Formats: sequence, structure tokens, C-alpha cells
Amino acid sequence: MAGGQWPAVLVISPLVGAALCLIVGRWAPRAVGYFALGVFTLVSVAAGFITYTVSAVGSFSYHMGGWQPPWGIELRFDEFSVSIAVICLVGWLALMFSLHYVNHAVPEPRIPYYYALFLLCLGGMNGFAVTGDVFNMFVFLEILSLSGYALVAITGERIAELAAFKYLVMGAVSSLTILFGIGFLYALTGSLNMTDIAQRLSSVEPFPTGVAVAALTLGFCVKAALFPLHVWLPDAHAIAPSPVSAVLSGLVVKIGVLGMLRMYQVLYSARTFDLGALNTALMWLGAISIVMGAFFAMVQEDIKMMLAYSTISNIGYIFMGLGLASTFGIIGATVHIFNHAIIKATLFLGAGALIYQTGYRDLRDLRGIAKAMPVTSACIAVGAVSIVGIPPTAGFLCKWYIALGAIEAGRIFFAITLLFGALLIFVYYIRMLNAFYFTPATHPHLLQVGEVPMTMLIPIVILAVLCLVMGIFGRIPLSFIEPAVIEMLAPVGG
Amino acid sequence: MEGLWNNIDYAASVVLFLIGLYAVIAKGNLVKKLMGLNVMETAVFAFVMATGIVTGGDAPILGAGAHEPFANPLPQALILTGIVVALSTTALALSLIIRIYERHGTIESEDLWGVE
Amino acid sequence: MEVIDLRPMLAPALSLACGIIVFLVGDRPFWRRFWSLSAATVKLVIVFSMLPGVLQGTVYRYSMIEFTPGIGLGFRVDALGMFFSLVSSTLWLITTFYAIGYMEHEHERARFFGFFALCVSTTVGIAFAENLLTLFLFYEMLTICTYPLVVHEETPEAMAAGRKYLVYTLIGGVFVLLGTAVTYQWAGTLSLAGRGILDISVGTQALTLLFVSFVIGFGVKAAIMPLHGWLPSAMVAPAPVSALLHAVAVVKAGAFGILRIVFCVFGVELLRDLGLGVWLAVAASVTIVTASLIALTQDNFKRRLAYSTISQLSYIVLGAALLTPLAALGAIVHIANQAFQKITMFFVAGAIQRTTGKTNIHEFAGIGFQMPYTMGAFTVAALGFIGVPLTAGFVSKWYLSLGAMESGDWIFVVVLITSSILNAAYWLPIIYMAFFKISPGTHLRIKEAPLLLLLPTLVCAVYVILLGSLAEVPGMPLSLARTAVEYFFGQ
Amino acid sequence: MRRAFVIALLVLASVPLLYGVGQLPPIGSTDNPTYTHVVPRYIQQAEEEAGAENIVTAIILNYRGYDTNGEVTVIFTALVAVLGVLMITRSDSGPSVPISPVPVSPVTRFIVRTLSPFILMFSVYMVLYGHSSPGGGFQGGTIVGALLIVLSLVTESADVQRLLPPAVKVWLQPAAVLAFGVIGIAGLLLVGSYLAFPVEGDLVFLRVPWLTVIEVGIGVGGAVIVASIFWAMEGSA
Repeated sequence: MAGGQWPAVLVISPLVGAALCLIVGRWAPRAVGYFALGVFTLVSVAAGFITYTVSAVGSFSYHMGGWQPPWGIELRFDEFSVSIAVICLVGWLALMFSLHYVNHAVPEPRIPYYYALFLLCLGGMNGFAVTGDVFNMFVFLEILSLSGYALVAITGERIAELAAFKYLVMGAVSSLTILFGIGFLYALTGSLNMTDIAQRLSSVEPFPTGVAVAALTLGFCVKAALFPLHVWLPDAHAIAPSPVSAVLSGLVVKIGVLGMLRMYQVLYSARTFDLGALNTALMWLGAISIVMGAFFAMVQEDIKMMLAYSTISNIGYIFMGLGLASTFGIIGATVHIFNHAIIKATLFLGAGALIYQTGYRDLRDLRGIAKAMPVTSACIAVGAVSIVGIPPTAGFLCKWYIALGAIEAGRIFFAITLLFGALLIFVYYIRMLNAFYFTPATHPHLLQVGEVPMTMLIPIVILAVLCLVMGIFGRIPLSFIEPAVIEMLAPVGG
Repeated sequence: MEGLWNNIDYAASVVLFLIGLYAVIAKGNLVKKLMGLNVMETAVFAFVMATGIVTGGDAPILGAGAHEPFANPLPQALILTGIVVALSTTALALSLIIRIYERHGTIESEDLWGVE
Repeated sequence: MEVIDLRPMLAPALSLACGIIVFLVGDRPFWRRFWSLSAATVKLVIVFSMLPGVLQGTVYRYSMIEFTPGIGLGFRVDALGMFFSLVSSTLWLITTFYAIGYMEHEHERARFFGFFALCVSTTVGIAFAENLLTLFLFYEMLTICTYPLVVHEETPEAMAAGRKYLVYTLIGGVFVLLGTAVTYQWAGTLSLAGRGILDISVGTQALTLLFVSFVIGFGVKAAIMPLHGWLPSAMVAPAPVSALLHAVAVVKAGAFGILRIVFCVFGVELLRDLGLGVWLAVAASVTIVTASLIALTQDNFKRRLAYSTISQLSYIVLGAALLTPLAALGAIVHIANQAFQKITMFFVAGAIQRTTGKTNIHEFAGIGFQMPYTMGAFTVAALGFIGVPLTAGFVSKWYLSLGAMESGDWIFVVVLITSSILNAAYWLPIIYMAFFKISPGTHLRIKEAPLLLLLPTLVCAVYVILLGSLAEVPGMPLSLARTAVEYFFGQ
Repeated sequence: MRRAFVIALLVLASVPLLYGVGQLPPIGSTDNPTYTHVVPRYIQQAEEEAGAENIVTAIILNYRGYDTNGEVTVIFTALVAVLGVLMITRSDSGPSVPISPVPVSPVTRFIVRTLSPFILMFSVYMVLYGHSSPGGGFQGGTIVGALLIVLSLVTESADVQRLLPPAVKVWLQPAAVLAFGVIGIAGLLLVGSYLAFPVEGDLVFLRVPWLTVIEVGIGVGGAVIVASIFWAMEGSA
């Protein structure tokens, strides 16, 4: 079997590792972080092998317990599953960043729980990304969501629990909506395996299918924080510890997008279902998200709040690309799943480093910080330039593709919205950079703080370098995605 | 319409789902919101369970006295998982509410609004 | 003949590396200067080494990575690109010397020189861009890299200017990107190698919109009125920045972009069919005259220079818009001529400000006695702008006028003559102030600018004369421009 | 006003939903895709392939064992999350909440204490006989958890908690996840894929012990987790 037993290692070791975290935490509280990092290194190695296998021999599947699908659960490793690579990359770096950061952000008795939840969240995402079974998808969605809610609350800051509760309520409602949609699909097709559903969906009533699609879309859009379903996101992402914010903003919201992609995969290959209305709605919501996210972000003074709102804008890009339903549009959206994860992780970890060293998170307090922390600031600057989509950084590729996609689909208005939306985003990032670089310090004592410890600095630098490299060598993820998208759109003649 | 009448179980769960959603959206008390969530969970479980109903079906346990047709075992297995998920969500939500109450002395969202 | 060669990639990569090294070197003046100067020199050598080949019609190219099927980061050195890169690399070296002198006591020098190098890297990238996407890539990078230079002073005024600059240029960038994407959709390629990739079959109206989009996009940096607002404000930057921004990198990038759009994307034939050239020419003419008139009213020396720049840039646009070989020749050669003349003037402005602290023209009375060499260089440049024979400006005006006549629209000849008169009207009073007016408090003792400021100024002034008097000598920019024009007009 | 708006919106949403469910295959029919597609194999071959008379258990532990692995992880996540949220030093928390102790009548206490061995016994039965009768690890485990909770309520909670010293509890809490992990990896090594059970051949004798380990793991883990969550909340309130 292609891929050997790596798939099992990939999905199981974070779960078992999380269980062991508590045990390790009891005997050696200081070692938990390194233990978690070690576990996740193993996971990353598995992800690396799988990614390599997919690139070398194409997609393959792994049958859990040896049961053939649709009776058993199938893990599917296709081009979209390769998102495990970025999950592992960002997750690993965020874990490494945590090693020092948690001591400052999380009350000490909670630290083992922090790492256990972190591993569960990452493991849940891996499981979600690779499963080929809709109900199993729901189970892993819950693992990652629950750990996400708890990670938001774990700092114990003033409104942390409130933010987490808001996140939990909306998240739980969306999970239920998704389960409802899954139930519909099951009632219609009698199957839970995606490939199987796709085959059987072509012979069922279109209207109930539409209801199922609507329910799934609604659920995934909440998870992805598409406007106007985004209200949970800003507080949750701003209040969480920075490595968690990086994972939540970079990866967890993408899980919603990934769910949408999986749904599209099924629907496109089922062929019968008309996606016109859905696509139009997503396109418009995407466009509104871009603009609204940017406007909200503009008035923020809290650096992490600003980053959180910018996530909403970027999710708007992705949904616009999906809704365009043209080859380039979907390629752009998929590429942005990867690139935005890297960019946003850079920014959140960078912001975390600033907060760690200075204790301030307000832009007005952080003025002139670039002189004290040049490397971190430079990395943030790279991330900022990248997220706006200035070439040759990672963010540009997506903008270029989605713009091409909009024009390909004959909807030039959306290309214009996209590009001007990006400018709006720049308005607030330039404000941040101005504060860091070109404004005299508000608190002169901050000029003495110096850089963060190496375990925090290295992840930021690696991510910032990736922001640049992924822009220049953007073909590398594309070489995966392009054939998959073309194959996905082939049945509808895309 | 006839289809709806026959599928009245589904319809009931849909209605229950919306009632739960109403509570989640409209109620100000966090515990009531959570209860709304639980109603929604129950509704979805009922919905999925209803897909497995077989008229005159026996419990899907083989052995002496068992007879065909059996009720569909798959939804039962799924919902067992679903219940655990619901339990977990509720547990976490309750502990968050406990912390919120400890900290702010209230669990009415109108009062908490000002806290943010 | 096309040759795969590493050098087109090496040239921008070198300045890029230089910029990064300068950041890393930090506050060690010797190494900063060493790397800045040696990178500038080596790059000049690289660019010059390609000159003979380009003059014989060889095209060097180097493709790197694909972004979209068929489109990637690619460099291609043709005559037009060679011309622009020669100008920018030469001026980079000269400006680096000047900047070392000028920035002696400024803050944040590592940042300054680092971004300075990045700017030049991107400019060469623009010059060597193989396709429209690569061009856009470097065009946007240029915007970002110049921003720290514009706000270098960090005063509220500088920050405001920087904001204005970004707003204008980034919006321009959006138009370029939009145009690029649409072009890709219609043409299926973005290559800049040919004489036009678009086809009339797309529809006249659509093509007109596309052209307008491109003109707005590049016109922002080329400061076609009314898109010029950022340029006078950006004058708050230090003099070497102004020199680089307004003489070489930014504004010329815009003008160069328009040349590429006219000659390589649309192509002369198509534009003639569409009848769009005239409109662009009218816009350019309006800019030429209006900006000159505004320049007359400016007392701040650098602001007057800025409006003069706006006016002069539109010469290039006008030359391209006339769509005749001779006008195109004038436009291309004006890239170099205007660059050397204007950079001389900015060097002079900087030197005066550093030496005497004066920034307004009414304070310049008798300054020619105090700084004779500096003001001598200024006089040469001013004569160039007026278009006196044997200076560089004459050559471009000559060909532009010939081109205007060739096109049959005599009105543009009138515009050029009017502009010359206006140029005289705003430059000559300065010369008069400097050399012939002695106010009571004037120092008659010679107190020249430091050598590092003076020498580059003089070198540029000498260039202005050389470019004018030896224009027809083979190997001079004019021959290169001629090679380019011959290709674009298919002769 | 706001409520009226919400109600209107939900009523509006109910229309397509009800219309949609009306078009679903009729409930109860054996011709439904839910009954004809995947399920027949479970019903016909569960006993042979999974060695379970209770088909639901067969699905949970064999066919969709991976789901159950996820499920036990979810509840373990809930435990970690609850502990992570609630565990904090006292001084940090805000205004303390007055607790009004409800007096427990001696009758209740007596009955609960008397019944508890039987409840425990019943739960053990459910765990071990889940394969052939209604029940299973989870159901049994939850009963034990409920028992522990009831005991904490009617007697001194601290006494009940002493049954599980922290050093033991920390191993029992993840018991289900660990049991799945161990058996899963055993399956991976001996049978060929994660969570695979030997269906035929020399190793088939391992199937029953393996399933038992998992069932017991789920039971113990579930019980301890449910009780721990309760204790954590109780300690915090």
C-alpha cells in the first residue's frame, strides 16, 4: 500500500501524545513542551512522507482497520489532503514558539493542559484534512473545535472565557448544522463515504440535496468566519495566546474552507447539482467580507485585534475564489489556504514576540519598537507586505490568481473589489509599520528590551522567509493543486 | 405534503432544531443559551436516528429470538458518538459559564456586554 | 538572436543582495560604503558588458520560475530595457557617492542605503522584465522600497507625504495588475518581446478601457496630470532620494511602463487603428504646459524642480503617444537626457541646502559667487532643459519635434516650443539670481559644497554636455535608442 | 422586536427545511438507501467478521472503530479543556460565589450507599457483555461515572475522590485513548492496519481479548473522565 503505515502515525500519534502529555506533566511539568514538540515532530515526519508519496505516486487511500469503504472508514490522501503539510509546518513552529511563550501567557498549572489541547487541535485538523468519511470528519471537527475553544480561554485573561464561550456557542451551532447536513446526505444516499456519496448523489432528489448543501455551507462558513458569521472570531483570536492565535487564524478557520472544498469535490463529481446560486452567494459574501474585514481592522489599536479582523478579509478572498468557480479562482483560493496560514502565523507569532518582550499590545504603546527588536519587526513587515499581496511575496500569488479567475469568469467587478480591498488592508498594515519603524517611541524604556529568545525568534524568521520564498517559488504548491482543481472542475466543463 | 406527513419524525426534529436555535439566539442567559444548544443537539440526534427507523424492526442484536428486519444499526452507532460529543461540548460550556460567573458575577449576556 | 544568459538576472539580484547585506552590516560605515559602492560598480560592469551585444541586436534572456502556465519571473534584455538599465545603473553609482556625502550625519543610514539599493534592483528588474507580470512585480516592489526613503525624515510632513505617495502609487498598481490580468485573459500571454500581443478582435471599447487602465496605472508614477499629486509632496525626502526618485527610478519606471504598453503590449499598429495615441498625446501636452506654468509660481527650489519633472516626463509620454519612429526615438532618448539633467539639478539643490541651508529661490541671490562650480553645473542642466543645442535636452527635443511633424499634428510642435519658452522662463531667473544679483548680505567668498557632493554633480553636468554634443557617436545612448525604435516600428 | 425578528427568520428558514425533509425517502421503509446500501453487510456478516452479536457494538468497535477512537478523544479533550479552564489558583479568581449547601437526608445517603455495589456490578456487566447484549464500554462507564457523582453528592466528596489518588487518576483518565492506541498499534503490527482485528487465521484468538481491552478502556476512561469533570466543576464552584 502506498504510504505504508504513515497515515496511522499521522492521525493517531497526536491523540495518544496528548493523552500522555498529562502523565508527563504530572511527573515532569517542565518537559511537557519538549514532549509535545517531539510528538509533533513525529507527526510532521509522517506528513512529510505522505506529501512526498502524494507528489510521487498520486493520491492513495488508507483503510482504517482494514475495512473496505464504504463499510469502514477511509483516509483519503489526495492533493487537498496535502494541507497536512502546512498544518504540520505552522503547528510545529507554533509549538516551538510556545516553549518560552507559555510561561508568560498561561498560568503555570495549566501548562500541561495547554500542550495537550494544542496537540489535540493539530491532530484534529490532520484527521479532518485526510478523512474520506463525512461522519468521521464531524468527529475530528469536534476534537479540533473543542480544543480550540479551550485554548482561547486558557490564558485566564479578563474576557478570555467570554470570548471562548461566544466561540463555543457559534462553533457548536455550526457543528450541529454540519451534522444535520451530514444526516441529510446519509438519509439520501445511505452512505457516509465521500466518494460513495458523490456516486450516489446523482440519482437523488435535488431539493433535499440543496438543503444538505445549504446546511453544510452555513456550518463551514461559520467555522471559516465568513462575514456576517464572523462575530466570534475577533475576540477569540485576539485573546488567545499568540501561538494559539497563529494556529486558529492560520489553520483552524481554513478547516471551514477545507470542508467547503471537500463538499465541492463531492458535488462537482456528482455533476447533477446546480451550484450557480451557491457560488454567487459565496462570491458576494467573500467580497463583502474583504471590505468589511478591512474597515473593522482599520479602527483597531490592538495589534492582535487588527490581525484577527484581517483574517476575515482574507477568508473573503478565499471564498470569492471558491465562488468564482473558475479554474484560476479555485487555484487562487486553495493557494491562499496555504499562504495565508504562513503569513498569518508570521504576523501572530511576531505580535506575540512583541507582547512577550514589552507587555504592550496597543499600537500606540509599541511605537518605535523596530529599533529594539529589529529582526521581529522585519519579519512582521515581511508578513504585512505579504498579506497585502505586494509581489513577490506569498500573498501576491493568490491575489493574482483570484483576479485572473474573476476575469476568466467574466466578473471583472470582483477583480476590482479584490484588488482595492487589498489596498484597504494595506491602510492598516502601513499604520502598524509606521508605528514600528517611523515613529518615535512612546515608552523609551522599550528601546532596551532586545530580541526574544531563540526558540521564539527562529519560528518567526522561518515563517517570514517562507512568506518570501512561497511568493517566488509559488509553483511548488501549485504543482499539486492545479491538476486537482482541473480534475475537480472537469465534470462541469470548467 | 404526503411525503411530509410520512416523514413527520424528520419534520419534528427540524422544528425542534429551530426552537433550539431560537433559544441560542434570543435568550440572554448563558445557561439558557446552552440549553438551547442541547435542544438542537437532541434534534439532530433524533433526525439521524429517524433515518434508521425500520417499521416493525427488531433491535439489531443477533442471537436467540432475533428476527428480521432489524432496525438500522448504523445511525445508532453514529449517535452514540454524537452524544459523547454533545456531552463534551456541554461540559466545556458549563465550565466556561462557571468561570464567567466567578469573574463577573453574572451570566446575563446584556450585563456581560459592557464587560467587553 | 536570443541568448540564454545569466547576466540579466544577475544585475537586479546583485543590488538586491547588496541591499540585504547593507541591512545586515548595520551601523558600520566602512562596510556599508564598501558594499554599496562595489555592488554599484560591479552592476554597472555587468550591464555594460551586455551593451555591445544588444547594439548588434542580440537579446539576452533568463527565465526563472513559472507563476502561471507560461508566465514566470523572466528577464530579457532588449534595446529599450538596456537603455533604461544603463541610465539607472550609471546614476546609481554616481548617486551612491553623493548619498555617502550627503547622508553623513543623518540617522538610520543602514535603512537608507539598504532600501536605496533595493530601489535600484527593482528598477533594473523593471527594465529587464520579460513579461508584464514581472514588470508589475518589480513595479510594486519599487513602490514599497521607496516608501522608507520618502518618510526617511520621520517628520509629520514626511509621513503625510509618504502616505500620499503610497495611496497614489498603490492605486496605480491596482490598475496595472487589473490590466495585466485582463491582458492575460485576452491575449493568453504577457510577453513583452513582440510588437503587440493584443488583437483588435477583442473589441474597440474594451481595448480602450484596458489602455486607459494601463495609462492610469503607469501614469501615476509618470505623474501625468492629474495623477501627479504625490510628486511635489514627496520632496520632503533627502536630496539623493529626490534625485533618484524624480530622475531615475520611480518616475522613469512609470514612463518606461507606458513605453512598454504602447510598443510591446498594444503595438503601434493597433494603437493607430484604435486612434488612442492622440488622446494620450493631448493628456501629455496638457501636463507639459500646465506643470510648467505651476513651476513658474513655485519659490521652493525643490518644488519647482518637482513640477519641472512632471512637465519633462510628459515629453516621454508624448513621444510615445505620437506613434512615429522619430518621436519614439526622442522619447526614449529623453529618458537618459532628462535623467542626467534633473539629477544634476537635484544634486545642486541638495548641495545648496547642505552648504548654506537655503531652500527657497529668493534666497539664492549671489549664490553663484559662493558656489560657482555647483551653480555652473546647474546652468548646464538648465540650458539642457531649455533645449539649447550641444546639451542633452536639445537632442530629445529635436527628435520629438521631428516626430511631431512626422505625425502631422503641428499642434504638438507648438506645445514643445511653448514648453521650451516656459522652461527658459523658470530656469533663467535662477541663473540670474545666482550670478547677477548681489544682495547686501551675500558672501562673495567661495564656499563650495563638500567634494563628495560636488564631484557627482559635476560628473552629471559633464554627461549632459556629452550626451548633447556627441549624441550621434556610435555607442552613445542614441544609437541604442535607435536600435529599439527600429525594432518596434519593424524597420 | 428582536425576538419577533428571530422568530420570523426561523419560520422562514423552516419552510425549505420542511419541504426538504418531505422529499427525503420515507421513514421506516426497508427500500431506503439507508437500509439497502451499506447496512446489509453489517447485519449479515457482523457476527462472522466482528465477532459480535450486538451489531451496534460491531460497528462501533470494528467497522467504524476509528470513529470511536475519535469519540473517546473528544471526551478526553473535554476533560483536558475543562481542567484547563477551571484549574487555577484561588487568589486569581474574582468575587467568590456563595454556595448554599443542600442538606442530604440520611435516607438518601443510606439508599445510595446500599445500592452502589449493585450499580457497580451492573456496569461491569454492561461493559463486558456489550458484545452480545445492549450495552458496551461507554454505557457501563457512564454508569460508574454517575455512581461516583452521586456518591460525591450524598457523602463527602473528598472521601470519594480519595478512591482515585491523583497519581492513579492521571493514568486512568486517558485510559480509553491509550487502550485504542495500544490495540490499534498491535493491529497495525500484527494484522496490517491500524485498529485491524484478526478475522481469520492463527491470530483470531486475539480478537476477543483485544476487544475486551478496548471495552474496559472505554469504560474506565469514560467513568473517570465523567467523574473528574464533575469534581473539577465542583471544586471550582
